[in-house]
Amino acid sequence: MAKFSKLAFNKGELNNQLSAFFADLLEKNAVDALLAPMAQPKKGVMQTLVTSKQNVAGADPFAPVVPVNGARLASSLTSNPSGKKIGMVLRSCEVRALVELVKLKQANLDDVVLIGLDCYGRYENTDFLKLRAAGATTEDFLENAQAGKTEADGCDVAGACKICEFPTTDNVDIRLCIFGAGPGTLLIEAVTEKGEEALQTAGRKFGDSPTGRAEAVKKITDARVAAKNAAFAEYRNSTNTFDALNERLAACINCYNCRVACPVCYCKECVFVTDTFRHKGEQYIGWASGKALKMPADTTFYHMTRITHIAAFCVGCGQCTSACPNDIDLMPIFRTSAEKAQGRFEYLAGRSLDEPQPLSIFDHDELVEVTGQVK
Amino acid sequence: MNPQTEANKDLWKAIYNTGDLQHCFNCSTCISGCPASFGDPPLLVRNLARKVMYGLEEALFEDDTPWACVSCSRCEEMCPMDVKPFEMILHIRQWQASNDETRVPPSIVEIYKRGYTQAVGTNVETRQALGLDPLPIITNNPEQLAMFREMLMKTPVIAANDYMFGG
Amino acid sequence: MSEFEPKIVAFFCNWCTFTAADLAGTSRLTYPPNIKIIRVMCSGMVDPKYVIKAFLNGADGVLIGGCWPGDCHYINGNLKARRRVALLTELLSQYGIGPERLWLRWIAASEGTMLKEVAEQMTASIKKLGPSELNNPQAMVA
Amino acid sequence: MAENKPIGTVLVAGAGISGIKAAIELAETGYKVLLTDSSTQVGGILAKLDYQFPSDHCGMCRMLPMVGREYSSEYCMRKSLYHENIEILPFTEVVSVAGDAGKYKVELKKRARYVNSEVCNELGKCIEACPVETADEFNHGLTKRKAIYKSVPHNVPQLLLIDKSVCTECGECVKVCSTGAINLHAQDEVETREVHAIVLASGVKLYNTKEYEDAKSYAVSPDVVTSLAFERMLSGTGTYRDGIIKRPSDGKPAKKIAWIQCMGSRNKRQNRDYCSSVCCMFALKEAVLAKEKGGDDVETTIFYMDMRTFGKGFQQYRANAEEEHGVRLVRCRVQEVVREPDGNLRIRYFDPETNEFQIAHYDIVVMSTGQVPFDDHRKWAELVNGELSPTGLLATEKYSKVRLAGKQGIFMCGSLMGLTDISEAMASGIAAAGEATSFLNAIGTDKVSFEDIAEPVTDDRQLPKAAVLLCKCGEFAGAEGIDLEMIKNEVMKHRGVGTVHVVNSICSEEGQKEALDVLKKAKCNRLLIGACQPFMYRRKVRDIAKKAGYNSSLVQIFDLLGIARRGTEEASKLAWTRRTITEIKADLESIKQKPALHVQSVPINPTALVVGGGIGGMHSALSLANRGIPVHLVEKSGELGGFAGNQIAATVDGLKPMTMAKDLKLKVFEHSKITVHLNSQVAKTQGTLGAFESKIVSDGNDQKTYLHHGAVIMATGGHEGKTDEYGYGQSERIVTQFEFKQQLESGAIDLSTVENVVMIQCVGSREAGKREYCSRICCMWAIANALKIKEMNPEVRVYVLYRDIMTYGFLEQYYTKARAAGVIFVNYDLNSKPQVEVADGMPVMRFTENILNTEVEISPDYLVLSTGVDPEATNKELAEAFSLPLNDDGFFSEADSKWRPIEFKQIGSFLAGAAHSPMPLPDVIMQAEAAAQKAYTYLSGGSINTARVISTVKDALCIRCQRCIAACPFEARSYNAAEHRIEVDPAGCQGCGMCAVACRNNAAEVSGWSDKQMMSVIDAKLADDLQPSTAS
Repeated sequence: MAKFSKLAFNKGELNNQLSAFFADLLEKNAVDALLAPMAQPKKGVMQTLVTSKQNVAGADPFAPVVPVNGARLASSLTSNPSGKKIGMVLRSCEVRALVELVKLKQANLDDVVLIGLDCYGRYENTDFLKLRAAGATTEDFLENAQAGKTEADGCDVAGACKICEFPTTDNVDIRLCIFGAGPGTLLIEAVTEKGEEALQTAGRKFGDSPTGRAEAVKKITDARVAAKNAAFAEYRNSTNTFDALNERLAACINCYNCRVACPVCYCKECVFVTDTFRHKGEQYIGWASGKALKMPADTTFYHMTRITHIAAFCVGCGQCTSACPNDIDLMPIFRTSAEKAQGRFEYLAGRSLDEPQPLSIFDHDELVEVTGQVK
Repeated sequence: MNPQTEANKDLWKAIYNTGDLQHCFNCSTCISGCPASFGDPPLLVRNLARKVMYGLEEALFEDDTPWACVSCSRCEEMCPMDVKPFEMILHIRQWQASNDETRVPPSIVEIYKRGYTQAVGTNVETRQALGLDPLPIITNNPEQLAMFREMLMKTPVIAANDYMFGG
Repeated sequence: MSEFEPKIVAFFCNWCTFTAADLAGTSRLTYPPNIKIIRVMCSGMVDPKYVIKAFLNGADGVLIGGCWPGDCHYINGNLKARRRVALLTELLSQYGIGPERLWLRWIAASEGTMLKEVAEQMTASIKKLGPSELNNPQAMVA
Repeated sequence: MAENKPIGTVLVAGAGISGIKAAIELAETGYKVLLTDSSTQVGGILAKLDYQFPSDHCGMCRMLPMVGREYSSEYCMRKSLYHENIEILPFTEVVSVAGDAGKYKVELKKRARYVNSEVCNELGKCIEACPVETADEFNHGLTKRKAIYKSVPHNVPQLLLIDKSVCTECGECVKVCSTGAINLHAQDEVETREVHAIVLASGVKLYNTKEYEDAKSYAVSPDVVTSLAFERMLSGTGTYRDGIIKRPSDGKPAKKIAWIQCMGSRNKRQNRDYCSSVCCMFALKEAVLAKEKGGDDVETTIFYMDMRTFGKGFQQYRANAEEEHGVRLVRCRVQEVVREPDGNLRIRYFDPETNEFQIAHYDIVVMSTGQVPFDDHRKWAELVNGELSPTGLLATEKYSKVRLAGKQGIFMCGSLMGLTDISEAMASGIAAAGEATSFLNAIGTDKVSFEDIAEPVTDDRQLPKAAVLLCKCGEFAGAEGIDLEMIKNEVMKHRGVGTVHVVNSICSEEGQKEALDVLKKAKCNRLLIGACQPFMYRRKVRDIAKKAGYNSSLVQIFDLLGIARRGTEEASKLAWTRRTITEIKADLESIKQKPALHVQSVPINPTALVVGGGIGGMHSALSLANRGIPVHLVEKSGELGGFAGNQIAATVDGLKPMTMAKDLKLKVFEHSKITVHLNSQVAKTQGTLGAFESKIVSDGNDQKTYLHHGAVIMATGGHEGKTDEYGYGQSERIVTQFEFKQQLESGAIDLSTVENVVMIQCVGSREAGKREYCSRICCMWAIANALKIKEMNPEVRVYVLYRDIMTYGFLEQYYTKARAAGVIFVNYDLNSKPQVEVADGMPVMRFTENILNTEVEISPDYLVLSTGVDPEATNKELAEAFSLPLNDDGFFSEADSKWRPIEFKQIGSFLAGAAHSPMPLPDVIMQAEAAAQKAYTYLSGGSINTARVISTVKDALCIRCQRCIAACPFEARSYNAAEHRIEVDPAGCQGCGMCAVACRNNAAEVSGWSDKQMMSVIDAKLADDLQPSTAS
């Protein structure tokens, strides 16, 4: 039976209570270090790594912003493990991306205590800074979001978040639950023994019950799924030829920033920057003969290839759209492809650590329809 | 059935002592084409061989099916292990007849009497019509018939049951 | 322009399908010249990039020929190829290139006639489908 | 200068698969091979089989060399076979053998084919013109062929020949032949060659229904076919190109098919008292294929006596055939097949399940025909004046299946030893090669040095500049030629082309000289040659290029004749010329991007590690040590000899394992090259071929030693199985076969007091959840014990309860001998198993006598259980130590059950004997010799030349996601945790490119097949043919 421990807070006290909780974790050595979103000295909220309790004061995990997908940071911290036990406060798209990275040997969760957050969505980084500058607080955002309103003076949460059907986190040790928890209350859930043990060492008491959480989660999820289906249908009807795709990608300058931001694009150097794609002059002339060759070339080729590379791992975090300097909405291209690719192999990115990734396994008698040939 | 009590393991020496019988590996070739196996009860040469091997004396003794054999010798032609099943059938008949005179078939009495089991030489007119001389049947030649009967009397089955043959 | 002659890039596995093509050649089974044969050591060696490159460069169809499951000289190359083609058809069909333009067929070394049939069927079916949208000079090659 | 010893040369007579395997092994070790075959094609029976079980597919190419793969052909063997050290002489017979060991003069008669394939361009016009039609024996008369014909439909090049028995010499073919290749009056040529050793691999004559009268009552209609004919009906190139199985008589699709087993075999009456060993598995496979190809509504029935599934994986295949594919097995041999007026085939049989007669009708009846071995053996006995054994086969040395008795230097392998299945043919081919190499080594012959002419070091940074040579031989002048001049001008303009030159027939001496001059003058660094049959002249062309200073990996040959020939009919000459230009440009793009590749020389530690000191392990160790290879022999127990060597005094077929083991132990301990490690076990092994390091733990004094070696042979053996079934353990009168044999030999059993002995076969074997395999030797153990009992006291009644008696091959005569001695064999199956209780210390049994359909009660004096063979328990730990795979039954899993039976997937590790699967002693010794030979091939050179085309890893790009390791089918990649990087085993890599595709950013790449190259070839192929190439 899931174990819950209540964290009550008066108005304006959420982050202080959370900092105190994180401080307990560190002080009582439930974890040796903690990676959590914290307010930066100047402005904005970024994931911050701290090892002692006095540095957690700025904790602001529920701030509606994810400047960089945490999976990438978790990978750097654990692909060559530090030997220290690290608590990580991540949202569902970050955890799901991390699960895929673990399977690609880019991260290792043995000494990690994953702390999952309920998520109403995130603003684009620039919008968030603008709102914070105008005095918006995390608690305001949570209250409005609970009432179903994420829009605030002209800005709204990212497109990916509006259609994300995973508001809560799985494969985590601890969950910070705010869905359906009512004002002034937050429930800390121990999901695994590791989580429970960490909470007990941090002195948490269990026994509370998450009244109304299931319905709240269902409500949010159903709304998101409906939005997703509509968005996918709209995308698929509008962009069903290469011509339409090229139109969408018209502004692309091959800066490959979407690759840098993507948590599951794990190559050290993308093949498109290696010498495989450093062509000779005669080749460009060859391609251009009789045609009009847009330069830089290999744009659609790059995006199509990236789709084949990560279709099986894409968790729909939307960082590609956020990262594009020319505001190309890449997320629908990748999420629709991912849904079809993962669907074909009954696979779901981030669902489980021991589910083999689609292209790493094969079977003698499967997919007979691909060739359609009986022996 | 308990072979230790109800079987005579040397029965085969009494019935069919050529050593061919043992080669049988029950492949059923003999029975799957045997004309007598269509009968009811069917003649199952394979099973007879088995009974001899086990030494099931009574069962074999009361078994009438060996007499159903039409001696087409298909089983002999096709038996892969050269068991010569047709020979075995004849030996079983001999063994039955020599231990139980009711087994002596009336046809032997006919042979003793008339030299043939079936009426022979009765188609005189048809042969004449076809310009053929009549058949030289043994009954027209008494000394030969006598020599023939003397020879038969020497065989164990007839010698043991001479009363049947007007001794 | 004369009747549309489709260009089909064919990746043939060196062990089975390429041998079948050789065999078709020597036993006078001529197959349509639309098939542009590229020899690869195994159908498992065909990288999704090659298929995308071929379509973006104006190929009207791509045919991958491999050994029957169990025949592969490298034991399971063909099975991996089959998964990749399944993935590729899912992704490309959104943009108009579906299973009718991307074929994977098992053609054993002794099946010269099968190769001829597959080549003819594919050429005919793509001729009916018409050129791929990327195969016209005006298309901006991205 | 050491007096130059002659290069060891071996005649391999017979190019079936075992002959080919022996030839390849000898060639790979460095000896010259003369491979002859009486037919025109290489492959023997296998050329007709498209499908082999268990994969129900081909896989023949998996027997090509792995390490020295670039010295042999790297394409499907149905096309043809090529190896630099093998000279293939098809349509050639050995007429006489003179001289003796080590110095044989063999007379070879090359029979006239009346068609000179050097010039024949296989246009096939002669075949069309030929008026004579006759039955094509390749398809067993189910199809027709002409007097002039291609003997095998799928060979490239086609060795055409004329069948003079039907040819009317009308000359039509000569008229239409454009190259003058046909000479109707060609004569046989006889040639004498000197060889040092001979391997006989001429296969076996197959029983055919025309020649033998016991087939008369079955072969009553064209729809009654032999199993080989049925294979042709299944094949894509066979009788029905669409592969649908039709009745030969009227072409109706066949929906009901029956197989009749033992056609011609197990027939004492026709004095063929032997089993042909392979027909049961043949029939099961064909039945499974018939259903898969014909559809689920196809009914398949097999009439059999014993379903002999004795080999590794055979029993599981049968179980799968019955359960998954619904193949019906009926234990009844039928007497005849009757053709009904409507063409249906009627079979009457006695159904053991219902104990009644059944009549069934079939569309096709397949006769599972076996072997008729004796005449070949007589022929060879005369030729090499060898002895014949009492069974009528060539006599072999004791314990050996491959060494001819009393004939030093002559060996045999394959189905000449008696019909064998493919894995045995492979093992025997390697073993024969092993014995031959030992012999050649002993008589001091030399090996071919694989160093080619020195590989010129080209400066890779030079701009690529290609020389293009187009071979113009006679027939281009013919009608369908392409315009070479236009090609020359067009290709000259292509960027990166140094020169284009038309050479006259590169296959001739002058052509080659002309080419050499052109190349020297042109100062290019790459060469592209358009010739015919590229694979024929590959070596010659490479040597010319090297002489002219070109790196041989930058030489590419394309089939100009093939392209030209395809353009004969419909397309215009101009269209085809332009297409040829596109092809040439694509090949140019490919070699322009290619780096110069060099052969790597991998140092080899020429030491071998043999795990397991049984008879198999000792044999491998001695076979290697006698050829100068140091061996570490690790045995976990305190003494050598293993199960058979220490505990079996004699076997029924006259072998004395214990005496043999004593002799082997002596030789092993005396041998300077062998170090024996008793009471020792391998704890951990790392490394690859040529560089293994094993940690040995000896519990005697608990110290660890580290051994360095280049190869591993797993000869861990097995022992009698355990059981707790049928009351074992509750009475000392219930014993296993081996215990009974011990007690019989030691006199602990006094047979004079014994009346009845009952034996039960397959105890805990061939049953789901228990040993699911057949242990192959327990039927022979049971029969041996039964014969021993009858010999010591004929009065004892012996019953053997069996499911299938597995006396395959010539062991059948022991089964006959046992029955003749009065042993009663009673058949049982899994749902009517015998019942055993123990009453005051004695077994009391009840079993069903299935023939008489009655229950039998008996309390035997002894109940003997055949409990099969268990793999060594330590296999599990060894599998982890060596990271070698085990199968579900606990035996080691070989790389390929058919084509690489004694190797592991990981190059450098081999297995033999009961480590592979339970087998009789002669087979253990044959596999041990084969494993030793495979190890010797790699270890003998001190270093091996890897292939040029192998995978490389660019560490800078590699993110260590290890996807390439899982993708490699040959386990040639590993993650070096210490150095945190991916390592490629250059000898193990086969260049298949699967790692390159698994790697997203080309950190893993196969040199010679880079993405850059492939994509430029795609560009070139898609460039418009008609468009004159631009200045680029």
